[in-house]
Amino acid sequence: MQYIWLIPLLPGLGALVNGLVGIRAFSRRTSGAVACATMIAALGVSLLAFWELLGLPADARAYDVTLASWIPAIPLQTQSGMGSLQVPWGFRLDPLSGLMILVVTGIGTLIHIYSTAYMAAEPRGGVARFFCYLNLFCFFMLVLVLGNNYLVMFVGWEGVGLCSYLLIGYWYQKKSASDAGKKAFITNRIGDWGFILGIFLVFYTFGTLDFRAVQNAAGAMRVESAGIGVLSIICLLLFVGAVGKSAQIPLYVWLPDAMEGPTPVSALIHAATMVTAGVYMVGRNAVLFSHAPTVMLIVAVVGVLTALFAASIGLVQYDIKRVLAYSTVSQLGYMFTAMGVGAFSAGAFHLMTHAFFKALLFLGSGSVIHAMGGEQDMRRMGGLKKYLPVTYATMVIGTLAIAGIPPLSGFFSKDEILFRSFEANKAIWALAVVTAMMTAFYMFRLLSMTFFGAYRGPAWEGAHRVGAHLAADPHDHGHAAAAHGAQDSQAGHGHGHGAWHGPHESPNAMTYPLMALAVGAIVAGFVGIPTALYGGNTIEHFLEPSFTAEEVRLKPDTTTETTTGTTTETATATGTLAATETTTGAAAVTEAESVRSVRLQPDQAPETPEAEESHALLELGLMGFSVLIAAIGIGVAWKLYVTSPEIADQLAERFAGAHRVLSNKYYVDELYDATVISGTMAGGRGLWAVDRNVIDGAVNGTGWVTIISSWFSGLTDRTVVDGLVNLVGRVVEAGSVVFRRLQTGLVQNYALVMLFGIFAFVSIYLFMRAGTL
Amino acid sequence: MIDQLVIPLVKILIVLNATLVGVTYMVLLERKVIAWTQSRLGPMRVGPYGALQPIADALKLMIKEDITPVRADKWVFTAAPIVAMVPALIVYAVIPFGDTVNLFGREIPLYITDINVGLLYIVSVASVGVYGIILGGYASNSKYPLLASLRASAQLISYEVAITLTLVSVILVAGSLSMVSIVRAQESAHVWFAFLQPIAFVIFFIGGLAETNRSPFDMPEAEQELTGGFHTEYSGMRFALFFLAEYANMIVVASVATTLFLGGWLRPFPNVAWLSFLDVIPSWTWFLVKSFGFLYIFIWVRATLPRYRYDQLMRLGWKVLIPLAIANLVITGIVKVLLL
Amino acid sequence: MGQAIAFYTLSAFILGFAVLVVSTKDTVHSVLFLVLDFLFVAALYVLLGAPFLAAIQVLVYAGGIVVLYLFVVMLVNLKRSPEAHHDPHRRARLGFVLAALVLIEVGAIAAYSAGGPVRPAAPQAPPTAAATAVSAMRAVGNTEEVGWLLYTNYLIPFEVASMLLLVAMIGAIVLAKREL
Amino acid sequence: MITPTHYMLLSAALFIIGVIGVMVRRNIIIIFMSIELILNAVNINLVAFSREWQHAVGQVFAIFVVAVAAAEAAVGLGIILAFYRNKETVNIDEMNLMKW
Repeated sequence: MQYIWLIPLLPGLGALVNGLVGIRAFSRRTSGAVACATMIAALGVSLLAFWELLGLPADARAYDVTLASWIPAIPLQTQSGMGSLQVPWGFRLDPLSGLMILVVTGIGTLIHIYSTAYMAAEPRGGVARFFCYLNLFCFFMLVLVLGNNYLVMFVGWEGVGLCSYLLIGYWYQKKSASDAGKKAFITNRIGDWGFILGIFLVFYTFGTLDFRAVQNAAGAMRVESAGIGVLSIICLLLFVGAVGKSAQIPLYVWLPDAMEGPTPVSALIHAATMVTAGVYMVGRNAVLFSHAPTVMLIVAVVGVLTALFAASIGLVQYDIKRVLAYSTVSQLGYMFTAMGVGAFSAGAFHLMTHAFFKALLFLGSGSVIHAMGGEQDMRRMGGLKKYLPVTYATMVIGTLAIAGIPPLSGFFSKDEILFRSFEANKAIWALAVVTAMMTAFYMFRLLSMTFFGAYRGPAWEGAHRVGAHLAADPHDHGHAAAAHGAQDSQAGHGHGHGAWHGPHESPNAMTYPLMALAVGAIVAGFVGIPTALYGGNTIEHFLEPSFTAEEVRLKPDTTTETTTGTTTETATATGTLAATETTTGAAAVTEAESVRSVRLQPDQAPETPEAEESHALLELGLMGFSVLIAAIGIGVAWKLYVTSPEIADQLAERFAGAHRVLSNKYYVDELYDATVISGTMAGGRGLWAVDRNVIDGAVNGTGWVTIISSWFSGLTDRTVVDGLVNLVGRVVEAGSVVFRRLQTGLVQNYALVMLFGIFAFVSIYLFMRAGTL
Repeated sequence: MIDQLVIPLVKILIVLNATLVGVTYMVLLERKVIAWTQSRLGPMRVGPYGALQPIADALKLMIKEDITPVRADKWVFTAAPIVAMVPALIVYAVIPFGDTVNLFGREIPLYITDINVGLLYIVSVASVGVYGIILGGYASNSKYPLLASLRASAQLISYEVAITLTLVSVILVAGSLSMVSIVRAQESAHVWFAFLQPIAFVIFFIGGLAETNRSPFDMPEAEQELTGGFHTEYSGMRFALFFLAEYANMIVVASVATTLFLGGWLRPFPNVAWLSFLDVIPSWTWFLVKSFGFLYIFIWVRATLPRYRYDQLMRLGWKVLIPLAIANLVITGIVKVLLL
Repeated sequence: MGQAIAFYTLSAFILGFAVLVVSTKDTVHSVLFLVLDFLFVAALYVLLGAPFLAAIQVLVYAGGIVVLYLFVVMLVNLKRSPEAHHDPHRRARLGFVLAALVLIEVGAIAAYSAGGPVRPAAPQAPPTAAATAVSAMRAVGNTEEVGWLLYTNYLIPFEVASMLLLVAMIGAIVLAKREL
Repeated sequence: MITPTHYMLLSAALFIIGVIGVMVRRNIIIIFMSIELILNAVNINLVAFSREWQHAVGQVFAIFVVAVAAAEAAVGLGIILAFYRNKETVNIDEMNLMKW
């Protein structure tokens, strides 16, 4: 596994080639081929590495590669005296990063292939630029997930942020796109600020930035159940970073706007991989978070609120990609909920399954947009089933998966989360279930509005009039055409001016990835069939080593001793890491949950067979309930948007206020505009005023003072200094009248002076000798 | 007393007289050889086959009126022939004419002295010889002699450099500055240095011709241009001294060449045993034979080759002989360091 | 005794010719006296046991440098006497007097020191690293000794001197040539 | 007995004669020759002490002095020739372009 550094490097190489040579020289096909080839190679290497990882014993599934030293040893103050900040370019392959590289390279490869067709109409240089960015993104994402310390991870973290910015603003001529890019970048900055502060604090606390070392050190610390300790602060700061990157409340606003980017970008970056980096990061620091129950609670609450909030907005959106964007935010909220309740494996599991079906949905929507010639408004679609059979089929699979219909992948991961949150906190579970229903609803709303019903889109040349009521309206038609044209001219996207021949199925390069992802969306869940369904819950066991500290796993007794030896008496009752403590303790649910997660080790769980059985029953019951909920959501959506669409409008009218609020996304953007942005602007203006008046005034004042003083200085210079110089000159001139007579120009007179010198010295010598003799 | 005073004095006397007689007969030899080269008879009237011609010439020159030009620098005009003659004669002090001989129970070396800077001494003294020519030309206060003397001194100084460099090559091979040691070195090396240093030998020969103002380098005495050269204003005994000095210098060059390159007094193949019957012949005879051969070649060259133009002469000296001599010296040094 | 006679004779000639060099009106005569002076100095070197240096003195000074002087004297064909113009500011007499005073002083010092410990207590060993090598060489001869020192201890000065001569050669050519 | 003092006195006398030549004569060629005399005075001293201390280093330095004298003569005579070509004189009193 020495070669794992190749995994990020291959896409990086592709980016380099495409960036340096491709933009100038490569054809669309060549640059696409280069990008896809590097990604396929990376996927191959990843699979090989993953295979080797599986070959290792479960306890030893971790492999570190230090590629080069990066930051040499710099002495820095830490909590425990002077530490040494030394950071290598180190990569670490363990179950969690192994899972991530498979997701990134696998889905990345499919999306690269998809992009070759989707971006085919772009200008040549633009395609190379697109693939350069996309490869660069994969490079940074792989660095992020493979990095074995915080700083390397941060490099990847910032890199994917940069690539996200570049790709959102890919159509930089379009103001909304470049604005969205800036919004994403700036919003992420807030999160990164928290992340880097967290890294500082990690170094200050532990004296190292290596994940494994930090985990081990943190594992030896006591759980901060009572109040806020340093671990809590670290986790809070890291969570701020995660919130920014993974678009949680209150920093989610950038993600819906990020849909301005090309659809493959939305699929890869803003659904499958980058936005899950926050989840991954929390998972990476599972040990730390486990020791900070308060923060865990915050994570869970933020996660579930985000899930609910985004899902409710998604209910009424009409832009197909925005619906999916809010869905993504909502699903990310799910993952954070899982993390917050200590179900790190479940979160990571959902991350994986979500990557498959959300990428599938996004690519499907891309296919739809492609088919509609750039149209994204679902109100102008409908009845596309017959035009896009493959897309339709795969989209159905994706929708069923996200809705949580068994046996598709979403079912297993989502139910794992629901079950674990039910165990942890009923309120959170309740909110999550509501979200699940909403999810099922809005997804089927999307499906229905897009593929069922009558065609409502614009007419095309020589077409039979479908969806006549819209097509017949010349105004609307003109508007749609104008919108279409505008899209073309602004984005340079689409099928050329006026050459659109109606909705049609996408080329193979787009449909094959859809099919592959659909298969993934079906089968990805089978790695995590819970024990209640007589599955092995393989993924949980597989991932578990990544979420626990080594000492805890390997040497529970010594850890217990040292911990109990060093903690106060009161801590022994509630907060120790005693391996034998069970959930029957009187401690708060979250706290108990968090403690449990630390040593969540099946072979150590001392559950009796009866307890296990009741557990399984409960789990089965919850599963049934959530499937029921999803079915209700699907049914309502079917009713409202397929069988009797008029009810939807009636409902919208009846609850006009609520509808308006939801349509306007709770006015959060406006709120931010009014508070944060205008506050910042006002502050900026104020500072500018200060700058203009005070600082410029001071500078100008200094300038005036300088001018005046220099005038005096010049006066002094002319009179005093020049006077002195002239005086010296005059004196020398006057003296020279006498002394220049020495300069006769006669060589022999000069020799005479030399001779006189000899005479003088000989005389001195003579008289000194005369004294001694 | 005898060793320190009498024997050296006797040797000096013999060498001086032999040299002067040799010089006079050298003139006769030259006239005869050139005459034979040109299918003439040469001097035939005085004595058998003109054998007494040198004596007659000497008498004629001695009894001729000695004229000093009015505007001449008298002291210098008088001193110049002496200055020319003296270096030519005192060089013989270090030339080894032969091996030691046993006379009246004494081991007597056949050279006046053997100083350990012998070769340097010869070069130094030869370099002073140029004053005779310069002063003679200058003191005459006449334009042809002045031009001739400037030419001569430029020529002598130029070729002196090349000759000195060849001598240094020989010194490198022999490892000594002493003339006797150089001959002994050739004995122990079993080979004449003419074969070890052929380039040096050729350069020395050409330079020797130029040093002695011999044809084809007899520019200072070019009758057609300078009406006889630096001694145009001289007559009688002073002229005779210049004349003798020139021939004495020829013999010096021949002797030095013999000593340095042709094995001096050594018989041919001194290390070949079956030739040892040649030891019957006294060593000085070998020296004389070799020197005579050299002198004969001088005369032969004069009879054969036309005169160089002055710029060609200088070009040959500075652009051919000196670079060649330097290259030869460097190669000799490298070979000596690497192989010996 | 013989050495003393030789020394005083040579000294007399050296000083006498030196005075003639300085005082003679005719430049050419002056040059000739200089040659004679040099030859006697060379003789003094022989007396001091430095035959190699004597040969160098004759070869370089008499045979080289002074010939140059003669050339220049002959080339500088003066239409008027070189001593014709006299600058009134020049203090030749003062120089003469000062030089004489210095000579008297040096003589006085010598006279004072005659009985004093001017000589080192014993001819001390030469203060060089190559002392043993040199003493081994001394048996061979003066030339070898000088050569040995010149190419070992004083190799760098020797090379510097050769560079100086090269520079002087080029400089002389540049200065003397009418058009380059 | 001839001591180094004798040689020093001879050297000093020769030196002073040279100095007087430099001081008094106006013909620059004579001045140069006087300088040669001075250098020879120095050489006599060097060789005398070389003999006195039985060490050849004095002679080595005398050789260096000879080399320097040769260089000096070459350059100096070159300067004289160049000057003569310009001003038709070798009188040092007429070489006064550097005066005030």
